[in-house]
Amino acid sequence: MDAILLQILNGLDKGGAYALIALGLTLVFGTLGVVNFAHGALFMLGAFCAVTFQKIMTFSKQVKDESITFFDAYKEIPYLEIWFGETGTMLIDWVVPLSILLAIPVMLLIGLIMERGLIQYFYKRSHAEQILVTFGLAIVIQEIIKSFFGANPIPTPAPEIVAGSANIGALFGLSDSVVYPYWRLIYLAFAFVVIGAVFAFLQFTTFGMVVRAGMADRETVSLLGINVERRFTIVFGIAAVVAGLAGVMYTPILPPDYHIGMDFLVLSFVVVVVGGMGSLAGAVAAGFLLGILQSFASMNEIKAIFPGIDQIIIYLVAVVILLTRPRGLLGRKGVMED
Amino acid sequence: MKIFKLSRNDTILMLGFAIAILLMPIWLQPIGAAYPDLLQKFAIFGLFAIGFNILFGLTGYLSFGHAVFLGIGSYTTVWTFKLLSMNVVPAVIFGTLLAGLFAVVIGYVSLRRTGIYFSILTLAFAQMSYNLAYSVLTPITNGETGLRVLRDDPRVLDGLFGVVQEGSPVGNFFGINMQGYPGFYFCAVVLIIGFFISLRIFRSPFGLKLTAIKSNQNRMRYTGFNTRPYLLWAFVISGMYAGMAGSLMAVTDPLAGAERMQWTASGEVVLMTILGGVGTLIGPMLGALLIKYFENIFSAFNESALHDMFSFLPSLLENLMVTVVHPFVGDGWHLTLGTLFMVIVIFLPGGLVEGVTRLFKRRKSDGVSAKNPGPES
Amino acid sequence: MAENIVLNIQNVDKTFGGLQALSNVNLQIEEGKIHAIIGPNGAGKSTLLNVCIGRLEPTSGTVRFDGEIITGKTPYEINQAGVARVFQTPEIFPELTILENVMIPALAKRDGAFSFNPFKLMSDETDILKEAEHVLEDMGLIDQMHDHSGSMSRGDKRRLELAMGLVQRPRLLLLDEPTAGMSRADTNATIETLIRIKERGMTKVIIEHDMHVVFSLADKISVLAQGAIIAEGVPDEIRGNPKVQEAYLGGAH
Amino acid sequence: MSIKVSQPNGWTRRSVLKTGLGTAAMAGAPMFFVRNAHAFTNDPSNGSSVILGFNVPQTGAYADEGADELRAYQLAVKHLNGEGDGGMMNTMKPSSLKGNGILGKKVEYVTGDTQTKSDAARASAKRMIEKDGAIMITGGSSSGVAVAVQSLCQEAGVVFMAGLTHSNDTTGKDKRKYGFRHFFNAYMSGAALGPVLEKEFGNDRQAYHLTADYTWGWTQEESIKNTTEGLGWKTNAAVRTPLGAGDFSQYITPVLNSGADVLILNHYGKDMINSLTQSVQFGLRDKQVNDKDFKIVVPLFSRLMAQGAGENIKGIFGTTNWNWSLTDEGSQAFVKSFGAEYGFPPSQAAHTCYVQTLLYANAIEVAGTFNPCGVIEALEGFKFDGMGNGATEYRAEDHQCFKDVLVVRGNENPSSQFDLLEVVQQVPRSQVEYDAAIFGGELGACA
Repeated sequence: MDAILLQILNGLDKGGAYALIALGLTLVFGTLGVVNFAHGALFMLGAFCAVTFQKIMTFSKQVKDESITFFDAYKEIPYLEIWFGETGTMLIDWVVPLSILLAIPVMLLIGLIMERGLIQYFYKRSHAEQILVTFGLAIVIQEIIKSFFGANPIPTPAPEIVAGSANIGALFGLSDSVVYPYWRLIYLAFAFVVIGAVFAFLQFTTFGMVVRAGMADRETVSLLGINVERRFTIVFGIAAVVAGLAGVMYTPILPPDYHIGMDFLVLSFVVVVVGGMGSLAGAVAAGFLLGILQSFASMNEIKAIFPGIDQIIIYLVAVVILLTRPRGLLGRKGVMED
Repeated sequence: MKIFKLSRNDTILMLGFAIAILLMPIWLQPIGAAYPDLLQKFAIFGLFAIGFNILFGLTGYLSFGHAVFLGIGSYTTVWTFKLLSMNVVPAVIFGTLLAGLFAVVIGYVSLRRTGIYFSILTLAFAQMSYNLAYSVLTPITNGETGLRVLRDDPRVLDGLFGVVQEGSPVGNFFGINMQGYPGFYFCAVVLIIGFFISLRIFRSPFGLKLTAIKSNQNRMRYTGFNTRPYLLWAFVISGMYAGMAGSLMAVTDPLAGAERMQWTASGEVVLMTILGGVGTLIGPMLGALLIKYFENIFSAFNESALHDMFSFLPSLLENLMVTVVHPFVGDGWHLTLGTLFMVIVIFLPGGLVEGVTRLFKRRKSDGVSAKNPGPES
Repeated sequence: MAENIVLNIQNVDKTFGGLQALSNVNLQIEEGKIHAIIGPNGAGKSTLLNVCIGRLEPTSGTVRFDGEIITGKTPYEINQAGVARVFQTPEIFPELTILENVMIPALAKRDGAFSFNPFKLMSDETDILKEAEHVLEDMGLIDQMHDHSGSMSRGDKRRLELAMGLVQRPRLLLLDEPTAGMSRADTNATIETLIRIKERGMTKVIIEHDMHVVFSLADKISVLAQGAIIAEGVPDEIRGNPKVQEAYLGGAH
Repeated sequence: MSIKVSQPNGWTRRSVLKTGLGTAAMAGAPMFFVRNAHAFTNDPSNGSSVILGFNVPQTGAYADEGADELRAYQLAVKHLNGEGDGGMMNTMKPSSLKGNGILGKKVEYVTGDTQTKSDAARASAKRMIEKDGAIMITGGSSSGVAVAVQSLCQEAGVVFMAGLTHSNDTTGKDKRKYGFRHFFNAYMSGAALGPVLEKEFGNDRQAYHLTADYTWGWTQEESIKNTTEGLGWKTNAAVRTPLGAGDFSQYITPVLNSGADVLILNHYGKDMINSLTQSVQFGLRDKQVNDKDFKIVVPLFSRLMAQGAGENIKGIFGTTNWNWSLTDEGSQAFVKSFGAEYGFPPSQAAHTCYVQTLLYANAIEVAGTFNPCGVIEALEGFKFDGMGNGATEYRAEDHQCFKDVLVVRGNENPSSQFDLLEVVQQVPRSQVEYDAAIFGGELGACA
């Protein structure tokens, strides 16, 4: 029972991550119709916002380490600690949550630049060309990050206070062994908040209404004299911010490296398509569905019956869903079907 | 013979292609690409891309899992080497056929959907195959290490005909070892045949119908065509090309690894095709040349090689050039590749062939319309 | 009489959700005639055509072509049986040349629903080429036949549509407003073409708004209003039918 | 545009002449490598230089490791050519190296990217052999790649000096006459860890394995299991995890309720960084089970992994081939030389690659010929010291180096950013030795 409860939590947590990554992609891919292979790179850039912020915050005074004689080695003492003492240490400790503040404007800017500088010229080009140009862009972004930060993962821990695990079992009067890391719970809550915010934005604001209308029928909305293009630029910016935030918040769970975006790229496309093209709710639903199924498929009891099922479950589910539902879970007709 | 018939322009194209491929060891010498392994890779990936283009270029169905057939072709070939004979003929035939068989199954299922849904289905099949081959199917695939030919494999046919293998077993074509240059020429001949078949398909009513399906599949149905079998045939043919390419990889180097089926490998052939020009005849070959060249040559530059290269310059300039070029070569070769993708697609819409054709046409604005029915070369 | 009925629509109903698009439609199309279906917007004309070509399945009732039930068959089976359709909004192959656009349906006629012939050459298909050129000649498109069809004018696209239908020489050709969007001159030319090929014995069903076209072509006219046939007869009968006038002109007159 | 000035020589040239336009009557003759007693692949005797091929991952997850290997190789080349301070050339005993290249010929090198993929690694190695005329290939940072390249080198008649490869298979069932491994292996990790685990954790333990689901993971799991079960530990479960799973939570939560009190992570690289980080997040490092402190063991450590895992590495036990903090003469000379060149200490991957290069060069000097058969003979059974791991022997039966193994622990109080691992024990070579026959395999012959 505990095991199942924990797997549900794992599933939700994974699902939250998948949904968050897929959300931005489906905004761009499912609705603007741009096959954006650079979406993973946006996720990665978000994660590196946290890394960069950490580097800035821990900018250190170098004190020569006399104990090492083979070469010049330095101990590093962050200036923040030198200047502010305890407060400085705390600020460094809180670097991941704080870097959200940095990530929002930075990612928005990156999104806008990307759309205005490149993507806008590709709305009318073939999907094949969109793939090539965004894939090229993704590689270039990756390589730039690699040249600055190396290829090795960089530890970006959560604040000390939430680094451990919450004893949920005790909280709900269940067994003591139901513990779950605070940060993963925070991530889940964060995912819900961001997803909710994006939905609310599209549902309840005039801007969102126009965007939704534009997604459904771009031509008509343009004929109404509304500048859809400009709104789409902003949608792209929002997608970049969502992807970036997903990246920032994921860093304590997965120490980021330059390749982390590529690792998530295929998965995020699968989630979006299983959810159904052009459907935000579908992408979110598919994210959680795949997350939970993946967690359960990894249980020893299941693996004993189907060896290796955890290796393929995501793709197996994708095949089953796409064969039983022609447009994924909640896809709209005619979007990216040709 | 009727089966070899081609229009005059196509005959020139075909001859030009064959000569260019066969003479690669000569004209690639100045750019440092004329060594057997890379030449083999050019031919093999050219074949892969040309086959992929029959599906993607003609029907517009973008498969994101074609590497699975590459893998199946390789594994089957190595198994044929192990069980039957080191002769490459049965190995290539089996590899191609089994890939075709898998293509029938995967194609039949995936073609029930169109557009991105189709792409994700093919991707899913390939990723499942890759993941399983890497882990639980290790008894068949030898997992991470890759399936290899061993000296004490049974090789029933070789035993029957008394062929004795000395040293490490190497694929042979009736006694000619398929490594080094003979291996390249074998691949080159297969490639040229593959190109010829592709050319004929492009020029056939079958090809025209496939193009029409790409253009407007619904209309094809109301025009009286059952489009599904057409698509399936295109899928299977291109799957067999991939299987054959996989076979050739194992022929020239008797090892089959699971990575060959990973999505990055499927993505590579997509990129090759788009880079060269989707739906053009020689575009995919050019794309394959370009990507493989960058992968093998640009990654090999290191700082000392760069200094050698620029040593004719004054030392200040030499150092400057090395500093400028260095990020793009060696461990930075991906950067060059990414930049190349972007530059080509931005400045040459439609890929290399189409982009250059357009530029050419714009210059002499009185473009003569194609006399040949069927897509342009 | 029964033996020369090509298309026999019997008791066809079609509902979309709660909306009754066709109610108990009965229609017999005679061999070799031009049969026009007219009616106000939303009367169900296009729905009826879509039922005939297999795009839609009727809620109840049957459609027989040449005595055989074709309801439930796939669009390509119906086409191969001998029913071709000319679409109202041009449904061409925009990436192909005009000539190729016409050769495709000709190939369908000759090769059937599927044939695997990757080693034939298009350049050897002289018969198909001749047929296509002949039809293009008829439609006045022969001079530009090597141009890409995607960049044609809308009127030319309509003529290409017609050519694609005609090249198959179907037993029954369904034309959905063949002259919509054409200039007066083009319309007249099209009428002439249709009259000219009438003698070849092809049965046609025409949906048309343009009364000039209808009355210059049709042997027989059926009037559809609110999903039901309200009148049927030769042009002169229909012209004087008060029910038709009411349905068409509504309360305005 | 060409990279290497050297002419393709040896069999490549001959092949061109013989088969250049596909005309030669070649039936019967072994074509790939035209060798006989006096001719061998890429014989440098007639040139002024000898070319080594450094085949390391430059892209992908192990790019940093590859970069460090490359630094070590470049340093080794410098030292061999008599530049720099000579590094371990001064401490190696016995040494026939003279600091004037190899057999008086200047050492040059070519580089390539393995991408940590067998296909790419073999393609790169082939380029070095076919085009650049490399006489030896070395490098790599995964066992799959090492095994793939090693068998290629066997076919090509070129010596392969393995870089970082830890699987038992490399010198076990996939060993080759032309392949040599200085790095230790999973079996030795297990054997070295055993006594330390017993001393630290006792005999009554339950181990839970998370194992990367591919050949290296399996061999390590098996080796560690054998050791721990020999100590009287029970194996609670051994769960396979997909390579590159990223998030391991679904494999970690079952550990919480399993009753196990030791978690063994048979992961390497990114997988290890992620699984360790996440295990610690799930509170496993601070947990109490069966009235004992829960423990995590990572059998194979590297400094780069420790860097990636950050704080989470503290107190975690594992093994490494070598660590820069060793104080023997050889290690000090190498660290000093490397540190002076690059500003930071070398990793264990750098160490093994540096040593391999020197050993190869030395073997040529001993043999007095570039002929691989002679070189192999000189390497087989070669005993040496002063290279950082104490007295070492290249065992002739399987081409595996036998030397001391380091059991390390994540440093609780690192004094610098490089001081991540603390050496708990230098397990003597005698304790990790095994019979070469247990892993099977066949070296084959030198043709």
